[in-house]
Amino acid sequence: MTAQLTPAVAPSRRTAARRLSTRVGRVRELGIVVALALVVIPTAIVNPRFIQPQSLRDLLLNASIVALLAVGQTLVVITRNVDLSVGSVLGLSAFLTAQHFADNPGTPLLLGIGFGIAVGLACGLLNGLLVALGNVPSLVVTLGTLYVFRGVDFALAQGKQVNAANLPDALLNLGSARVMGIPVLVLITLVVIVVAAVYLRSYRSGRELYAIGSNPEAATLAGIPVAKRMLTTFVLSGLVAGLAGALWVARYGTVDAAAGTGLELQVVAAVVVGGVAIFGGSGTVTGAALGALLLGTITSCLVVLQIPAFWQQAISGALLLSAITVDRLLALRLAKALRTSEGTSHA
Amino acid sequence: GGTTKDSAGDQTGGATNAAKGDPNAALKEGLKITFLPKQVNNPYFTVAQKGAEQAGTAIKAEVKPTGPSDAAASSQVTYINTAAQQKQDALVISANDANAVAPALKSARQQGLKVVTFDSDAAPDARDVFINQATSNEIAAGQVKLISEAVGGSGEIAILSATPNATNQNAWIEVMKTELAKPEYSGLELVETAYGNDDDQTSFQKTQGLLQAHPNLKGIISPTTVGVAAAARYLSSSEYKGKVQLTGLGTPNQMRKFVQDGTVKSFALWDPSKLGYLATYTAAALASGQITGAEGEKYKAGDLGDYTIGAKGEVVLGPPTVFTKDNIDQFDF
Amino acid sequence: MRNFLRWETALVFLLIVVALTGQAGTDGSFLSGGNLFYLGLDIGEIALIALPLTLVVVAGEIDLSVASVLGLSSAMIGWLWNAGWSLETILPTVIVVGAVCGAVNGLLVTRLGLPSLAVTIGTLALYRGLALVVLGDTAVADFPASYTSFGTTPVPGTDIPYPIVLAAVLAVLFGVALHASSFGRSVYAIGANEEGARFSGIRVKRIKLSLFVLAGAVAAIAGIVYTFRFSSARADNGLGLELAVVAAVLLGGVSIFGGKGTLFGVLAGVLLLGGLRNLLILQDTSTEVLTIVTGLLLLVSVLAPSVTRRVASLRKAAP
Amino acid sequence: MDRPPVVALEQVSKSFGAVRALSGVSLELLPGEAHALLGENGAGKSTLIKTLAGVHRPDAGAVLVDGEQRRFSGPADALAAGIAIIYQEPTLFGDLSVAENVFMGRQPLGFGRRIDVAALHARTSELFSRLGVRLDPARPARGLSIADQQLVEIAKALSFDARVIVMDEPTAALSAHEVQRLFGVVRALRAQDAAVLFVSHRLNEVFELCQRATVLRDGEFVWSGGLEPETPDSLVRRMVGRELSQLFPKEDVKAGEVKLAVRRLTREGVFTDVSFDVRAGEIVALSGLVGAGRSEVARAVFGIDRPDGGSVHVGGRKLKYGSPTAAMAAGIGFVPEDRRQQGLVMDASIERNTALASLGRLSTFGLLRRRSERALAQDWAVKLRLKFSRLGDPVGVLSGGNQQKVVLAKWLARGPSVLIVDEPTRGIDVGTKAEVHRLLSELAGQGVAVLMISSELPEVLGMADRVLVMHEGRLVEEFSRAEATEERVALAAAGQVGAK
Ligand SMILES: Nc1ncnc2c1ncn2[C@@H]1O[C@H](COP(=O)(O)OP(=O)(O)OP(=O)(O)O)[C@@H](O)[C@H]1O
Ligand SMILES: Nc1ncnc2c1ncn2[C@@H]1O[C@H](COP(=O)(O)OP(=O)(O)OP(=O)(O)O)[C@@H](O)[C@H]1O
Ligand SMILES: [Mg+2]
Ligand SMILES: [Mg+2]
Repeated sequence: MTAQLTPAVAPSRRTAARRLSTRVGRVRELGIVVALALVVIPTAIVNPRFIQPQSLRDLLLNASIVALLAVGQTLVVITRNVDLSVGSVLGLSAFLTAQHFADNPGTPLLLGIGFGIAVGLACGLLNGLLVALGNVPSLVVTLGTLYVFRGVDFALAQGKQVNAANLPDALLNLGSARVMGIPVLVLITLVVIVVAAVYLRSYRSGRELYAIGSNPEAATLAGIPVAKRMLTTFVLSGLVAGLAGALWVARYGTVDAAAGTGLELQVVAAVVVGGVAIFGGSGTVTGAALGALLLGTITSCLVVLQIPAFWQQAISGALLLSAITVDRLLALRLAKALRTSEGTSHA
Repeated sequence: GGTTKDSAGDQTGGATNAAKGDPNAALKEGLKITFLPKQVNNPYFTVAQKGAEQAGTAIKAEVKPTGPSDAAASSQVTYINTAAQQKQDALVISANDANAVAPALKSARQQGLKVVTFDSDAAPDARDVFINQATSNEIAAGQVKLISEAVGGSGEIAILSATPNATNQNAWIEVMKTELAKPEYSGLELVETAYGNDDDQTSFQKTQGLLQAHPNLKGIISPTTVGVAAAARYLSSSEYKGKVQLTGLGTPNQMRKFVQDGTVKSFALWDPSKLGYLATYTAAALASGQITGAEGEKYKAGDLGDYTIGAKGEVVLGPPTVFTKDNIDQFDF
Repeated sequence: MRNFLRWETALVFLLIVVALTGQAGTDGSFLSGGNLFYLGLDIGEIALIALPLTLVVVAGEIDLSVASVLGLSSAMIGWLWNAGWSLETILPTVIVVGAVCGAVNGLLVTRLGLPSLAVTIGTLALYRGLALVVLGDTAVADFPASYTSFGTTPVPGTDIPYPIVLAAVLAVLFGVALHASSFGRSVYAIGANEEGARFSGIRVKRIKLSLFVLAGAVAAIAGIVYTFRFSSARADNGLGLELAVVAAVLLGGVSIFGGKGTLFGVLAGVLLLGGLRNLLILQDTSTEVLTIVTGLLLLVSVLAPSVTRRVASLRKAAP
Repeated sequence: MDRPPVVALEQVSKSFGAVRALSGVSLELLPGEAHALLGENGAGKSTLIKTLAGVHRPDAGAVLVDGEQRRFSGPADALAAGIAIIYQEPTLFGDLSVAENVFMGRQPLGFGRRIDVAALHARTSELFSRLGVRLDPARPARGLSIADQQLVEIAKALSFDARVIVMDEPTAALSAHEVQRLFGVVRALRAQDAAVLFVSHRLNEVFELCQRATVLRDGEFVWSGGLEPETPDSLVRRMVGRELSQLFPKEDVKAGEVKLAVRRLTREGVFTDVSFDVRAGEIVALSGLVGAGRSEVARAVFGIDRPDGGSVHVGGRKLKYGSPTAAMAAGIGFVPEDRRQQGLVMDASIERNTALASLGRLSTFGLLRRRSERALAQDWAVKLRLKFSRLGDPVGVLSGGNQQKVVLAKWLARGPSVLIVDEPTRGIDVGTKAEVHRLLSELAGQGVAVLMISSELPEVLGMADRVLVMHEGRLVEEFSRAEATEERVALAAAGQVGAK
């Protein structure tokens, strides 16, 4: 009876709201692209060298390792968890991979990288088991393993350093090689981003990650294997951090036990700037990767623009804050638009 | 009123050593010496530590390496206090911050510890002797000379330093600037000083930034082992290889590859293990009463031979070695 | 609630174990006055910052920028001192600046509804950056001994360092505020159910803002202590300290989700972490072991209650 | 009725710590029947359902599906066995689209096992049209009204094509219209031989829909049988164990001066131009369909939300916008509709919850007087006949009705002059309900102005001196006690204005 009483305009109002919401949904990533343009274009005008191929390649290369970690982190954050140990996992994997290559000069490239990935995977598995089976907050667990993994790293390294001279050329070339002008490391990162993005968007278990983050209790009730999925995300995050560690060796050539110290905050910042909700349930890996690119680009721009060294950190901090503020204001406007366009149209 | 800078003038300076040393006293056996680098797990200090341990074996002293895992200004203080607690005979330390460690060192000295600083000094009144790897002048002038030779005497150059607060770095940079003001270097122009924070990745990216910011850059001086390695690594894989020259202070093992592939023509460094060796010998000499740290005192430091304590309690290891393609393979550290 | 009380008992027990084994393992030097003095000095700043941070975390938020505020405060002391200000004006000024830093965090969190984790990661970079802007690469060290001696000498006739006296006084104030006042009740309610607190007429935003301001101000005080203790004002003072403080708070049994935890637990956590560190260094344990032990303690702090719960339920299930 | 049960529980027991929620309860669900599960608050209905759902594992007893004993290790197993559940509390994923909520884990797949979004939306729309719901499948579930959330839950349960559908108070948030649609669907399901287990505190619904019923009391099985010979009174007797009058009509009190005056209050897109008065000694009911905006008005009056226009006056003085503190200072008390989220701090003790709104007056110089706090809680627990073991226990372990009493105690402890109660008896059993009504009536007798929001017409008609009716965010009608009839109020709520 009330259904017939609902004014005929209601559906159109609702579709308007929906169109707005999908549009703004896309804007979240678009916003970062715009922000990137706002940073790059003025810099390029001041210093045209900034957009030469070598410079662009460097930009992408610099961002690629943080972007990789941000992809893994996104999987975890979407389920309302966080993995603070990624910096330490990267460090451990980087050192062990480098040492493996140095100790076994004949190691095939892929095998060595696989070794690094396996190290990361083992760390991720430990995190995942503790969080999923112990049923304890991931922030505390991974803060704990942040220390533990780094400690193990130090213990194994014993103050040693692996130098480029001890690493096989195949590995070092990987760090600088290009395919069609695009650095291989960037391509690897892109592949990981695409795979993760498709998985999150179009696969059932990917969607279940959003469900878990959105409402953990409801996820259990809906029959989603919550513990298993969370374990998987931590394993994946560890795996990606392991890969990033191996690539770190290829990129920088010199590795000691301190590699990647403090990287976790950069990664979390990239994820947040990329529009992934820190309390789970929404966000994309593309956004997170773009977030990493934006943060990296800001750092580079400040150098290129010859901003005095002492000002750079303050400015990038301020820019990070403005990025999340703008994002939040957009979201608030969307909420208000939804409210006024939808209003009392429910039957 | 109030406590202002001007009203606080009671700073004391210079080591005060009342007692006189006995040059003929034998080195005591079984001395307990704490070796405290800026940071454990830092390859440079790992090499220095080897030297210290060698010296320890030679004089039958117990050398105990310890230290923080981060190079923050204050993190050494706990270890200094602990050494005092443990009633060690001497402390060999490379200070992260000349002032931050001073109060703790002073109180350790009051409790009878002999304090020898190496590599990076603490406030002079807080230690007995400072083992200087080379004088600031020697190092800085050497670096400027190397880069001038590499770039052919003219062009823009930049410096890639460690942290903005590193005492020795800043001292060298100051000398480099005065050096560059000399007529023979009038062709060189220092355009920027960047800070890589002694972090590989940061140094790497700062190198990139320097090259983009200064299209006409001809050379980079990086007087820090981490920085010079990162910069070399970046240059060797970029299109700037061979076009932009690099020199600095680096270890031969780290730099070998880049010297061989032509990215770097020459760089310099002293042997860190000799530094550790000398510092430990000096500590033993102090603890045995051979010397007190007063200017002019002489002592023998094992294989390294005789040394004399200079002004302000400083001992200089000797001029740094310059490494080139021709000699680099003779070194392994 | 009872579970957490149990964790605090466990902490005290652990403390006693550390003290006794330490005493035995170091031939008595661990609990000697001299060593306790150093131990007190070492945990001074962490203890100070942990106090307001406990309240922040109980209210369901987090502040990662505290160590940067400490750095900024230290840099400002150096800068203003060089500019010829008197310390009597400098000290209140930097505390106000710290409070302002906290207020910026608080306003971003309460007015815009941004997650505090994200905000304070941003201000962590910003405040440290400002410290560098203010003081650059210089270190200022020529402070009068009358001030720096507070950081190196104990209270006459005892082995108690002055920073600990300050921390103890503040601990009493914060303890009363959290556990015996209506303000504290509100803080717990906000942490446990923010919406419910708002529906009970609690001024959620105002209280959260005040907690961030407190955290900023106390971090600035910790910056003063730090500067005089090392008689060195530098922009990078206290770099990375935030993780140590957060670790201590969590180890103390405060739930990262808010609404649970006690100040007593946190102080026990600070003591345990500091004591263990001190003991391990005294016994020449390597740094890596120190790092690993810190991490393991954190893991135990969250796993232990969960495991005891499980064991308890298993025991009940078995007839 | 000779056909074997699809699902049966045999002698099931379940305890939470010291609380024995179920002891030796049996239940049989036959194909094609709608079976009511009845009992007071805390009788164990939800616990029984969660046992059936695989959420709880029974301490003793067995769950049988098609006569075979099954051991569910989690909700997934129960779903696989063809048992779909609508839980008492909505279980939606706010960030995901409505369609994904309905088909989570069972999304239609296309090429390469990827989710086929078009098919997903089409199938959701199909389900919605069966329920007569107009919802966009692509919109996010966040922001849906409680009624719409409930409807999505129902669509989700239907989507399983389950043989057993369990509904734990599905109608608590629904108005008559949606209830009828739901009943139509349930009847269609029965025709397809599905079994339906139905929980509701509204006995008229039970009689309308169900054929058989099972009654629990304090976790124990009391009775099971056909509803044919039963009457509401007889069922209540079985549930409560004694005679009970179902409603407690309000006593007449002479209305005093205007305590609460609302003038042209507006919040864009939610409600418009709402004006009314409540006098001392009066109970004014705000009636309307779910989603009409009643709760929103209450929230704005209390200062939780900031209105876009209009004003609120208490005792003649204008209230500050958007400040619950100001509203409380002026003497308003507000019992919100969602006690879990808004009314209580579940982990905190009974004592602390009771004191939460009175912290100011329980402290001197900001320091809390523990003894006064405890005395206050003790006092109100006795006055409201709260069932509890210790004042230090968390309110989370209380049954729903007793939790509601704690919310009431929290506000009554302040001695408000204006009391707003939003759905004060939602999900509350008949016995407790009568007590709440007695209490409200008593308060009015003492000169408190009461604004009551309720979706239950009998409650509105029994308790209110005046009935205000809202429709789509506007006040459309006002009835005096004498004028108000079930039919008139319902018509006005549906927007048929002028039907007097
Ligand atoms: N997770 C739990 N932990 C402890 N006690 C519980 C838990 N769940 C339910 N109980 C207790 O079990 C008893 C039965 O609760 P249940 O939710 O099954 O009642 P109900 O019949 O559904 O009541 P209502 O009509 O209020 O929904 C109550 O005393 C309740 O306090
Ligand atoms: N949790 C919520 N989030 C966003 N919007 C909501 C929420 N709850 C209700 N609304 C919206 O507010 C409007 C009015 O809802 P309100 O809850 O005030 O209605 P009501 O008449 O009180 O019904 P109910 O009995 O469900 O409380 C509805 O159109 C609905 O879309
Ligand atoms: Mg129930
Ligand atoms: Mg309502």
